[in-house]
Amino acid sequence: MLEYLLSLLIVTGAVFTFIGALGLARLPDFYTRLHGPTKATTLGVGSLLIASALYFSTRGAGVSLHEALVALFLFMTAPVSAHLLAKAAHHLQLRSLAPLPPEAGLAGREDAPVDTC
Amino acid sequence: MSLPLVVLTPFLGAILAAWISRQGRLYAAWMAGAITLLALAGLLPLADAPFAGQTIIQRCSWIPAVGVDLAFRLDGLGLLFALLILGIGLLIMLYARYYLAEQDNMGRFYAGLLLFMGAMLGIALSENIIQLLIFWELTSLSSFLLISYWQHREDARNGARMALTVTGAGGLALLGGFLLLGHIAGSYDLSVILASGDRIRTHPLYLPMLALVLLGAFTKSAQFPFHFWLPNAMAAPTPVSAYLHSATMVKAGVFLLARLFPALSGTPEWSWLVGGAGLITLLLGAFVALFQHDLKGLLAYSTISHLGLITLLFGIGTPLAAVAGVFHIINHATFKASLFMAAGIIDHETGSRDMRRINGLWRYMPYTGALAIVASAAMAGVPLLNGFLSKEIFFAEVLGAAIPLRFGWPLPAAVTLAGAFAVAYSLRFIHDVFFNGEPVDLPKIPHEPPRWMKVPVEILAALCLLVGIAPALIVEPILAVAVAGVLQESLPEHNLAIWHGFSPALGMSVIALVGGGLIYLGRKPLFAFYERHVEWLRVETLYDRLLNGLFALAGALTRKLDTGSLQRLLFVTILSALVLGLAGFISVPAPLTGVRTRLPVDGVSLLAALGLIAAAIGAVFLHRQRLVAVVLMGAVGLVTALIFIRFSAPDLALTQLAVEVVTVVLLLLALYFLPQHSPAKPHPSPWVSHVLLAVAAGGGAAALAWAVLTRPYETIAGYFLTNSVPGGGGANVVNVILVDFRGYDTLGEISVLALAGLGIYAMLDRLYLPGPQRDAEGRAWDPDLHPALLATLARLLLPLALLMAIFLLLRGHNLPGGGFIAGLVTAAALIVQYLANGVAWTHARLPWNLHALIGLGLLAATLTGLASLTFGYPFLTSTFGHWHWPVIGEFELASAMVFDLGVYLVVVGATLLILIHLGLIHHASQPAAATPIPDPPVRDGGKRDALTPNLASTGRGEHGEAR
Amino acid sequence: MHRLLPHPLLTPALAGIWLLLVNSVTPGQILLGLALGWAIPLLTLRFWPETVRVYRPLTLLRFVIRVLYDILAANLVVARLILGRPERLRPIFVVVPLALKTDLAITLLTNAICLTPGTVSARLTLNRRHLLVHALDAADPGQLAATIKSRYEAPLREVFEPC
Amino acid sequence: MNHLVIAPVLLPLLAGILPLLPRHPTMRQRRILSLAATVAQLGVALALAAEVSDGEILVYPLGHWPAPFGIVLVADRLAAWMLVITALLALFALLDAIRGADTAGRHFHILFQLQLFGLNGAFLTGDLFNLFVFFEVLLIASYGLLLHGGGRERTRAGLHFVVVNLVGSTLFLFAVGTLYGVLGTLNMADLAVKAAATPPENVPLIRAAGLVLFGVFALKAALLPLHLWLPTAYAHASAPVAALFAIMTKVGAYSILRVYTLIFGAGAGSAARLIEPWLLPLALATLIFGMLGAVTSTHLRQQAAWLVVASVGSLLTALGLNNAAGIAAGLYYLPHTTFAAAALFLLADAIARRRGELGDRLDPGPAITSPRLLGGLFFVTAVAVAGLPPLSGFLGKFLTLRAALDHPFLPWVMGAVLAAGLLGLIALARTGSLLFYRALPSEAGAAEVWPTLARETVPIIGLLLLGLGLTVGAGPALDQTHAIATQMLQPQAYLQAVLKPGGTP
Amino acid sequence: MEALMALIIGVLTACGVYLALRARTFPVVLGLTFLSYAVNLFLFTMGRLTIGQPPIIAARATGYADPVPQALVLTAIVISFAMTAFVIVLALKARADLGNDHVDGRREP
Amino acid sequence: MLNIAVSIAFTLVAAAFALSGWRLLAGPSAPDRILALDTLSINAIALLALLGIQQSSTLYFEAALLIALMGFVGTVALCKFLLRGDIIE
Ligand code: NA
Ligand code: NA
Repeated sequence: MLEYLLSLLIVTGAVFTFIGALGLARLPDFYTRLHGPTKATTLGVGSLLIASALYFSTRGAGVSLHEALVALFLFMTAPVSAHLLAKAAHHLQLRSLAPLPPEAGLAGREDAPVDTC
Repeated sequence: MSLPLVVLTPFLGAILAAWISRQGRLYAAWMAGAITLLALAGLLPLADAPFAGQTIIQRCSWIPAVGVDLAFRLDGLGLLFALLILGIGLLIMLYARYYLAEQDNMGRFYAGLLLFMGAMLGIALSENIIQLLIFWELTSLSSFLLISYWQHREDARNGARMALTVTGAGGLALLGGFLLLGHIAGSYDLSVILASGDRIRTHPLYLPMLALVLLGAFTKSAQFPFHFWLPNAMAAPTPVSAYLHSATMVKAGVFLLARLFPALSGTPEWSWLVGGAGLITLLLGAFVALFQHDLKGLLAYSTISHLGLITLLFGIGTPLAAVAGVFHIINHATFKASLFMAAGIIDHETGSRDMRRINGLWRYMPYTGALAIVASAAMAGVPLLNGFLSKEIFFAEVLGAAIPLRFGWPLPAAVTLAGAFAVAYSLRFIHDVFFNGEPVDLPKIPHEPPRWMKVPVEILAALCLLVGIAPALIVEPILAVAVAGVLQESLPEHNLAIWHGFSPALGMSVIALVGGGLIYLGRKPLFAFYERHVEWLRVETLYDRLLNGLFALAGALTRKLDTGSLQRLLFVTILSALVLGLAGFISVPAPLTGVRTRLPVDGVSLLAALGLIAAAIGAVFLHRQRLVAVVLMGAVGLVTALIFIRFSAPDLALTQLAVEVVTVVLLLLALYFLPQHSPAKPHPSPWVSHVLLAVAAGGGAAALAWAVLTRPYETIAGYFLTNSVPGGGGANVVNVILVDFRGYDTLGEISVLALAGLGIYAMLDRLYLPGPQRDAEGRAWDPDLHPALLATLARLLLPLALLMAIFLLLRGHNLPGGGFIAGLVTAAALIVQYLANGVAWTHARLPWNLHALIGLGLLAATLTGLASLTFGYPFLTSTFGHWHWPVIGEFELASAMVFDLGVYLVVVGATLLILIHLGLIHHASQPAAATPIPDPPVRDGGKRDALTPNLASTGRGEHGEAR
Repeated sequence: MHRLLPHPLLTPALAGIWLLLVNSVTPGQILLGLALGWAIPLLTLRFWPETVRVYRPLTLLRFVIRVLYDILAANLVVARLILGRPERLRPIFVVVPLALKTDLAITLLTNAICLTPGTVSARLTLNRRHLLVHALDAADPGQLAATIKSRYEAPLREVFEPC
Repeated sequence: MNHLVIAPVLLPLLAGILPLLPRHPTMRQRRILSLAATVAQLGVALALAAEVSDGEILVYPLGHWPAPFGIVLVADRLAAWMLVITALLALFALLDAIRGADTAGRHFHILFQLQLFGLNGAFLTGDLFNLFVFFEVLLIASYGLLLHGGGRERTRAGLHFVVVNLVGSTLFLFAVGTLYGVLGTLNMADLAVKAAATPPENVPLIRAAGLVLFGVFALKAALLPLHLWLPTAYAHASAPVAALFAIMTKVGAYSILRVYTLIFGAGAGSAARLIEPWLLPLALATLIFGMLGAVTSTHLRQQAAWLVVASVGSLLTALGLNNAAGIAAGLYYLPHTTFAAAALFLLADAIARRRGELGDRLDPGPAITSPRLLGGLFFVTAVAVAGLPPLSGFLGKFLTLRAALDHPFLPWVMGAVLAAGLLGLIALARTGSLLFYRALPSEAGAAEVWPTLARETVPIIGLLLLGLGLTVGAGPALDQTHAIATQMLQPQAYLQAVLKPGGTP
Repeated sequence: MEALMALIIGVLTACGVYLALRARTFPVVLGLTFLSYAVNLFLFTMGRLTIGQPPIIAARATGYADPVPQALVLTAIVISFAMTAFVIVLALKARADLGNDHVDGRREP
Repeated sequence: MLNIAVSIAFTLVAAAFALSGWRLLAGPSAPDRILALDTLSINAIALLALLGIQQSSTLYFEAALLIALMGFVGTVALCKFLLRGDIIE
């Protein structure tokens, strides 16, 4: 039973890792590619780490949860990386399929006073 | 006084003279005279030993291991030379005191003179030939100082350098010769060498040895073709010429011939080489002397000629020839020294040495004239003067030698011709100077010199007469002793008399005298002829060509080799390593592949390997886009870490990962200040050869790795695996090796890291390098200095990373981790702070002084090592123990952990020191850190520029070469 | 109190993380973890001057669970998109006006947006008032912005900025 | 266990660490500390030399781990000899530096002491990889010292020096790695034992590694054609640093002597006498090319640097004869050339500083102040450097040639050595005549204050006096070097001492 | 697997040498980094290749990889890191002092 | 069973590796390459997790943790370089 669960988790993780990379490889522009790795990170590595934790906890040598730490690390850092990458791409004005919002749309509202609470 | 002291006295005197001349310029002269007298007084008491037929040898040990001792020898020959050196030296010093002008530096002159005198005495009185050689070279050095005495004159400088070069070269040859001579004879002591003549003459190395020794002698005694330096040395003050270049130094060469006569002479090689050189020099000197217009030039060439005569005598090699040789050494010293001094007086009084202007001086200085006439008559070989006597024997010996050497008449004819020319130039010296009409616009009206300036000349002229008239009385005793010293045996039957009846030699003398007169009478056409063919006789032009050629060659070779190009340097280095490695490998035949069983390749590894290779090659192809190259390098580093993991090296993987990221950060920091792209065509660089070399190097490395990997081996690893836990108290063997088994390596390693940090800190000190205000595409930088998300995350990340670092540090001894990795994790966490909040913000919050941190780390590691000394164990001996505390439970403490803590501190300190000061360059170079600009309109470069006009200007210059 | 415990939440968190690291729970490790959890915040205080106040812990928990669920769901959606025909994609940019003020809250929001596959927050304006979000495939920009504000921003406001 | 052995390493290390600790010391304190440490090193080195003078070999097992497993320090005659020379040189270089050169940049004394740390460590270690580590220590310290003070030319020279040495270190690692991969050990004595017993199929590998290692040492020693880095680097270092660097090339020479008498010595079976066909010819070529470089130099410092190259040639010629007499001659010549070169560099600086913007360019310039003293010093230094009598350089030349008398290469050796001597004579005569004789009359005849002049010339005079001491005491000195040479050529004692059965713990 | 490792080492060496021979400081630095990767891997493989046997003493370990080369490589990595850092900064200094990033400070043609 | 799952997973992750590697080389833009590198390191973490299970060894945990941390630092530094040039100011 446990073995099935483990196998399932492992394969799922691997599949999503693969799909993430696939997205990176085949999606048309940078912004769309950027979406690939986020799932490689989240569900892919996530389930693999859960599998690992489960595996080692059931090996007798006490519960092993330190995989959670890796996951925590990834969940904290990956979005920031993605955000910065997008920011960089935006700064470099990379070609994008999605129409960028009109100048006024973004820049116009810059100078509005910041209301405090 | 002992011989060493006699030799030492002038050297000490030189120092005294130099020092005392500060008190008053004349003191130097008196001091020098006193010193000479002292040396003389020291020598004379020892003189009766040689007269009693004994040789004094005094030695003190110096380098016994190679048979080189300070050994001094006083026999007849040495005594004669020592007396010449000191006696004539004394006269010269008296003379020079009046000769030198007010502005001349007396101290320097007399110091040099005494230095030379000491060196010369050393030559005369050496028993050990290596020691003799040392003094030999010292005469060259001191004569360099004396010839260049008037340093402001170019001819003086060049003459001095020429003399030093030629005689120095001879000295080097002599070193070679003496080494061989000592090797053959089995000792460097003259007594042994002179006793083993037969062994020397029959030894296979005899000829090379003889050639080298003769090179030394001939250069010193100005024998053809090395004679040219002597006329050029005439730029020296006349007392120097009189002393060095007539009486003493140039005699060192012939002295050497006399000294080694019993050991080297008596072979055809000797006769041909020595006799040949002597004959040519004799003729050449006599001929050229006649045509010199410079008084000293004439004397110089005549000196060359007389030296040739003496050399020829030793070349003839009969005992009686040796007698004549020594005799002529004495005679030449007397008349030539006096002639030089006379020339000096004339120069001194008329202000010129050009015989075309100096005429009819008899009316102005008859007394000097009389002295000069006596001396030059002796030079010409006129009867009743000493020169005549030695020439008589010379002619006789030549006649005697002509038969065994199968010369027939040419040899006597040649020497007679030389004699005739000697008569001719002597005549010229008298007639052209003291008679021959009126002076031609001389600088000053000549008159007799001061009284004491003439005394030395008088003494020498008197000697010429006395010896010439009563040789048996005056010179016989010392000559006998000296010749005994030369031959190392009893004197041959000879008879110094003015009249031997009508002998062929007398006939030759008469012919020479008459012929000389005729030559002088018919000199006009001869001069014309000489003027036309002057060039081919001037060897110094050849010398100049040689020297210039040498300089040109040296320059060309050096420039060819040393282009100052780093690429060249690296190319040569790597190529050499390849050649050496290959040479070593193929020197013994063996298969490349070993017999060890290999691991099968699995898909993942293959893929990763291909990925790494692709990334590496990609980096090479894309290296002009520098950022891309950095990214690819990061990938290579990542895969390398995976390889370490794959092959059971977790610690390596961790280290590799940490190092690689910090390296990337460093590269980016640097890249900001460097062009973003390498120019497409940097310089015409031989990239084909570079590719070939790279491929060869790669092939070599791969082959080597393959050869080793496929071979079985035995290793010391077992010891570490078994002792790690019981001896080192750690399960992670790699870590235990690092902090314990080979902790000393690690101590050096962290010192390197600390030094890198400190060195970089020193390098960046006061380094001004403003960064570009826009990127390579000319785009202004993003105005958002510190993205909010990053800043927030950074706050969270730091505690986490520190926790992780402590974790890695504490467990490193037993599981993957350790001080170095922990340190880099800490550094990385702080780097994130810098990235998120900037250098100023972070630096202000950094609790420690980084230099102190590095220092404390090194200190911790060192003191941990030192602690063991107090228990009598060697440096770096570790200890550990397991403790059991209630609640906390079992835990281990090892001194190695403190060592590791030291490593941790150094790593953190050094890494941050580097990064911070790199970050600060820009800060320092930029007056006001860019203030945040409102979010500019997207997709509109023009407006962006409009927003940042003030930065636009500075941007261009920075990237002039990047675009 | 504040000087001794600058970040009260951080201490237990670090202690817990320590136990995760050493992967064992012994009294000794717990003590060590607490000690570190107390010392490290003090050591790093100057790097994290602001104090964090969580007004509604439960809401935070609910928010976290919601995000995790969204991640799960969105993963499947995006997986289909990636495997499907790329030219069918309808990527868009939307500007989301922000009501959040504190950096931590904004960070959590953007992280949530980035973590859930299909959306990436591309840029935060300097005055922190607008967020530029890129979506992999969305029909209606307005609706996407609305979801973000209601599903993520609102709870975060409750947790960190209740006023 | 004799802790004296570790002292030469620990003294400079601690002296380098202390100034880093909190509450930074003043420059005066730094100087005093540095000077004291250097004097102490000299004392320790002499004591160590006395300890081993009877031929005993002191082995110091670091961490109390026996060889070949732990790292051992080995103090034999050669090591002690090198330590004494280094300490003496360092003392005078430091005396010159504390006149103010040490304030031209940061951390001079730390770099200086840690350079000594690296040097002493390299001389004492008995472990090949540890030798690599200490090479790196002394190299990175030398990078810092070379760049000390900064300046355009210095930076360029530094860049080349650093990069080429990084490549050298890489080669070193390739060689050490191969040796470990084949012989499975790192201790030099153990390597020697294992190398002697290598099965034939592995011989090519250790021969290749051994020769690559030779390439590395040749690079450090500046042996042709790997000498190209030296002239610029030395010519542009600050005076005291250049003086200290006079020992750097000797480290390469030392390593060659150590490794190729011990590991690849006569007893190494099929790996024996590995470098014999390479060393002597290359050394002779280096000698000639170095002198040619000196002849054609346009600057005094550059000429001094080329003379260093030439001296490497002479030194390695002597060692390359590979007989006791030759090695003894080389080891006698080594301190001479080190001190003489150092003196020349210091003197070059003193002269250059007095010639205004002309600096050390070999062109006629204005007469310098205190020409008598400096001219005299130059004359003596030139005599020493050119190997003219009566100074030790001549004796070194004589001893080398004497050792070559029975060598098949005798004609080549004698030809090269004598020709090099002549070239040196020509070069230095030209330089001296240019600098001191062809001086144009200048009004700057201001007499210099005596104390400063003394402090400037004392290090130079001191170094020259050391040379004089080598001349006067040539007998004992040569006996010493002869003892070293015999110890080198009979490595059995070394092997026994290091690998003695039942090692320390 | 051995062949693969040899290949990797060879390629890294070749790339390193080629880049180190470039005329600009930055590629030279990259080249030196690649060279250090190559030599570190080489040194590491001198302990031969072993899979799944890290040299960490454990009860149920079947065998251990040779720890010595690993320790040596660790030292070598640290040293080459220090050296790389130094040469990077030196390249910057050269850029500042020589005005361009040519290794010989030569100006553009 | 588990082994089959693991080997399937290995294949998939390896494929992911290859795809990311291709993007790394193909680019075209710098952010693309950086993203690819970031993905590579995440794949590496997955790989390590699998290795750990396959060899039932916990020794790969620190490596995974470190890759997570260092990968992030690298990505951030590279992005900051693109955005600001001067990455720590
Ligand atoms: Na121990
Ligand atoms: Na020298």
